[in-house]
Amino acid sequence: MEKRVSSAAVKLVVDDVPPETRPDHGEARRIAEALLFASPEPLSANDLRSRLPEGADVEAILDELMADYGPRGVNLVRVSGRYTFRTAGDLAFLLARDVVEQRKLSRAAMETLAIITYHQPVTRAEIEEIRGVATSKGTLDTLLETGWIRLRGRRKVPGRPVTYGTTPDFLNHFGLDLIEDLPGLEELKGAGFIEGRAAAGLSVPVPSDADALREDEDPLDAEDLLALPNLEMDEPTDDSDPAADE
Amino acid sequence: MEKRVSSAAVKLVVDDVPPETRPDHGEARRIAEALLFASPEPLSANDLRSRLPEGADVEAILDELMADYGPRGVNLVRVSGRYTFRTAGDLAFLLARDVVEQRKLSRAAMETLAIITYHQPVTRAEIEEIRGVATSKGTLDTLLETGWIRLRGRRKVPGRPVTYGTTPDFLNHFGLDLIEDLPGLEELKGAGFIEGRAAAGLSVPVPSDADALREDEDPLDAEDLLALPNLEMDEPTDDSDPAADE
Amino acid sequence: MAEPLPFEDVALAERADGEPALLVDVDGFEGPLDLLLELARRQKVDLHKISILALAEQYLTFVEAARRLRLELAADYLVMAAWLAYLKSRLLLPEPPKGEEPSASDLAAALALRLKRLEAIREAAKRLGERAQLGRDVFARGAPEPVQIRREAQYGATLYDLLSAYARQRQKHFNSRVTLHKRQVWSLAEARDALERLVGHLEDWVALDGYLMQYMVEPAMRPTVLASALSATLEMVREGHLSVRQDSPFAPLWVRSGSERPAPAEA
Repeated sequence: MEKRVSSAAVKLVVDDVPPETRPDHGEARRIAEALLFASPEPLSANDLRSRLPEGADVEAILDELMADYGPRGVNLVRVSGRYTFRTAGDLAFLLARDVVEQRKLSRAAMETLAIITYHQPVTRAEIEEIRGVATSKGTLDTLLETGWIRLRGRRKVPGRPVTYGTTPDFLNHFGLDLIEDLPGLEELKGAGFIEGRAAAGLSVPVPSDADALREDEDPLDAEDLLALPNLEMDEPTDDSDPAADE
Repeated sequence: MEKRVSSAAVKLVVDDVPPETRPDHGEARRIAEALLFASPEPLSANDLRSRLPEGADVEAILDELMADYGPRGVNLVRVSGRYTFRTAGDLAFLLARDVVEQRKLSRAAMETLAIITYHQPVTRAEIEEIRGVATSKGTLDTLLETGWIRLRGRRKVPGRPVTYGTTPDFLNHFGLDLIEDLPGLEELKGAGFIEGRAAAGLSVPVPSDADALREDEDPLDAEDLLALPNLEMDEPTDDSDPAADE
Repeated sequence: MAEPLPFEDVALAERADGEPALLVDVDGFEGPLDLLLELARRQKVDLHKISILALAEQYLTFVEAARRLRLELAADYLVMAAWLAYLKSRLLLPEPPKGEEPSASDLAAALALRLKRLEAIREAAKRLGERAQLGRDVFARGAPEPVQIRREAQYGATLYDLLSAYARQRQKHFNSRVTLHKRQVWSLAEARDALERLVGHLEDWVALDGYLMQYMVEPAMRPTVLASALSATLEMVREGHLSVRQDSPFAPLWVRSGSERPAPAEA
């Protein structure tokens, strides 16, 4: 850190020498390793860049670290566009003892989550159409509680129903870098089950967890943000339907 | 884990083959790495042994991991007989971000500083006599923290109380060339700091911050210099005095 | 999904009638679409080759059986049954010439698509659930080392602060001494009150000092009592309430009520 050099000097170095052989490359790598290990949250390449000596080749460092940790018990992985260390997936069965009893999602909740994931942005009515059954408020509340789904906006149709989508936490939890990495997405798309339904007439890719609203989405109303957990309360869905899930 | 072998068989292996070359050694090492990484607490060698494939040479694995991580940004360290990953000592600066906070001295601290300034060298008891209230240890600690006051010596009287005085930093901060440049009684009166009525009964000493000790001062004891911040701890002043300053 | 539980005792009776043993626990299903999907699975064929007609018949059989058992079926199961009955009749009749309405085979295809879509999303849900999950299969660092914010205090104070603190402190001390002094003052008002009480029952000359003794128990009070009493005396003499005389300089003062003006009266 004492080695701050002027930007101009760095430029010179960057142009002339391959990154691995630059004198401070090893040090920058150690710093990146330490930052990634220490951070409770995944870090973006930019997060790292701002903490590394000026001119450090962050991409090269990350590639090296990923390759280096690849065969180890701890891997450097990319989730939600950020980098973090995780125990190797193949060791799950050995580490399972450490699991603090997690609440298991009901089948209905898991299905609803999958529909939101693959069809986002999606409204409650659309979820219900696919499942053929009313979705209880409890199911959506449970999912909101996990932090994996969020209210995105309101669809520009009569009734202005809320649209749901997934969060970066969802990607973190399921170890996905991008929403496009969802398992089986290609098959579903190929079978024509994904695109077109939600955004009829709009040829936009589904799913999308991009922060930017779609053309057919309005921002949430002010009171949506205040009353988040109870938002669904007054939507015109018959929750008393005995066929409702759970 | 599928490779569970009987304890007897392991014995044989242990005796014959160096641990690093045993077929599952690498795997056990990966598991140990993952366990140490995921554990919220440092793990003992025995903790690890109970989680590793039977016959794994835990000591060898730990030695290897420590050596392997030695030059990295993250080290495997032993704390109180247990093992845990920690950011390399020389990178500890990454884990702290300095925030400089502008703070204002409390009224009590300001008054104490003023008295030290004018009456130096001065003992705590003398400060209290002038202020008419007990001076808390915290006030003097705060002032020592500012770097504006210092312990000068010990007064040659029973109890050998510490004498306080100002530092060159004090002069810098307050834009004074010499401590003698501080305004005297007449100037204080002229500037309206002291009312004429009160000035009649007051005498303002001429301060001196000379390094040389006065005739009535002894040098500080050796332990004074070691235990600087807590020096005041055992001085016989009643800090619980309800009249003590805030 | 809960395994479909055959109503065993009933199933025997049903079988006697030669009907398919497809009695299932309605509670295990999440709506008519779910039931249809399960029935389709039982055809043990690819969903693409599913016979919607056969499926419709099985569904209707199920609903019929449930009705016979007086099971209360939710409305949407019955709506689906009515629709399937309609579809079945359309499928069995010769196709009418192309009209406005969708053909029976279109309707059947749409239903098949819905089933396939539900099946697909179920598969997706399953695969999602099987993914390595954080905190269940893979783990983040157990003891992260978050960045500590180290606050360094930088004290600011001006010479003005310093000087005013000093002056404030020293004056406070000085003023407190003055206040103490004040308590030792016998005010003119107090002196006058005392003298008026004295004058009230004074018949003859009285030595003022003697009368004032009671106010001078504390030696410190002596100067102020004497001074105030003299001032008050002179004031009362001027007003004509009191007469005063002194036999010689520094001799005791004598007072008497009334406005008599004798010769010597100065102190």
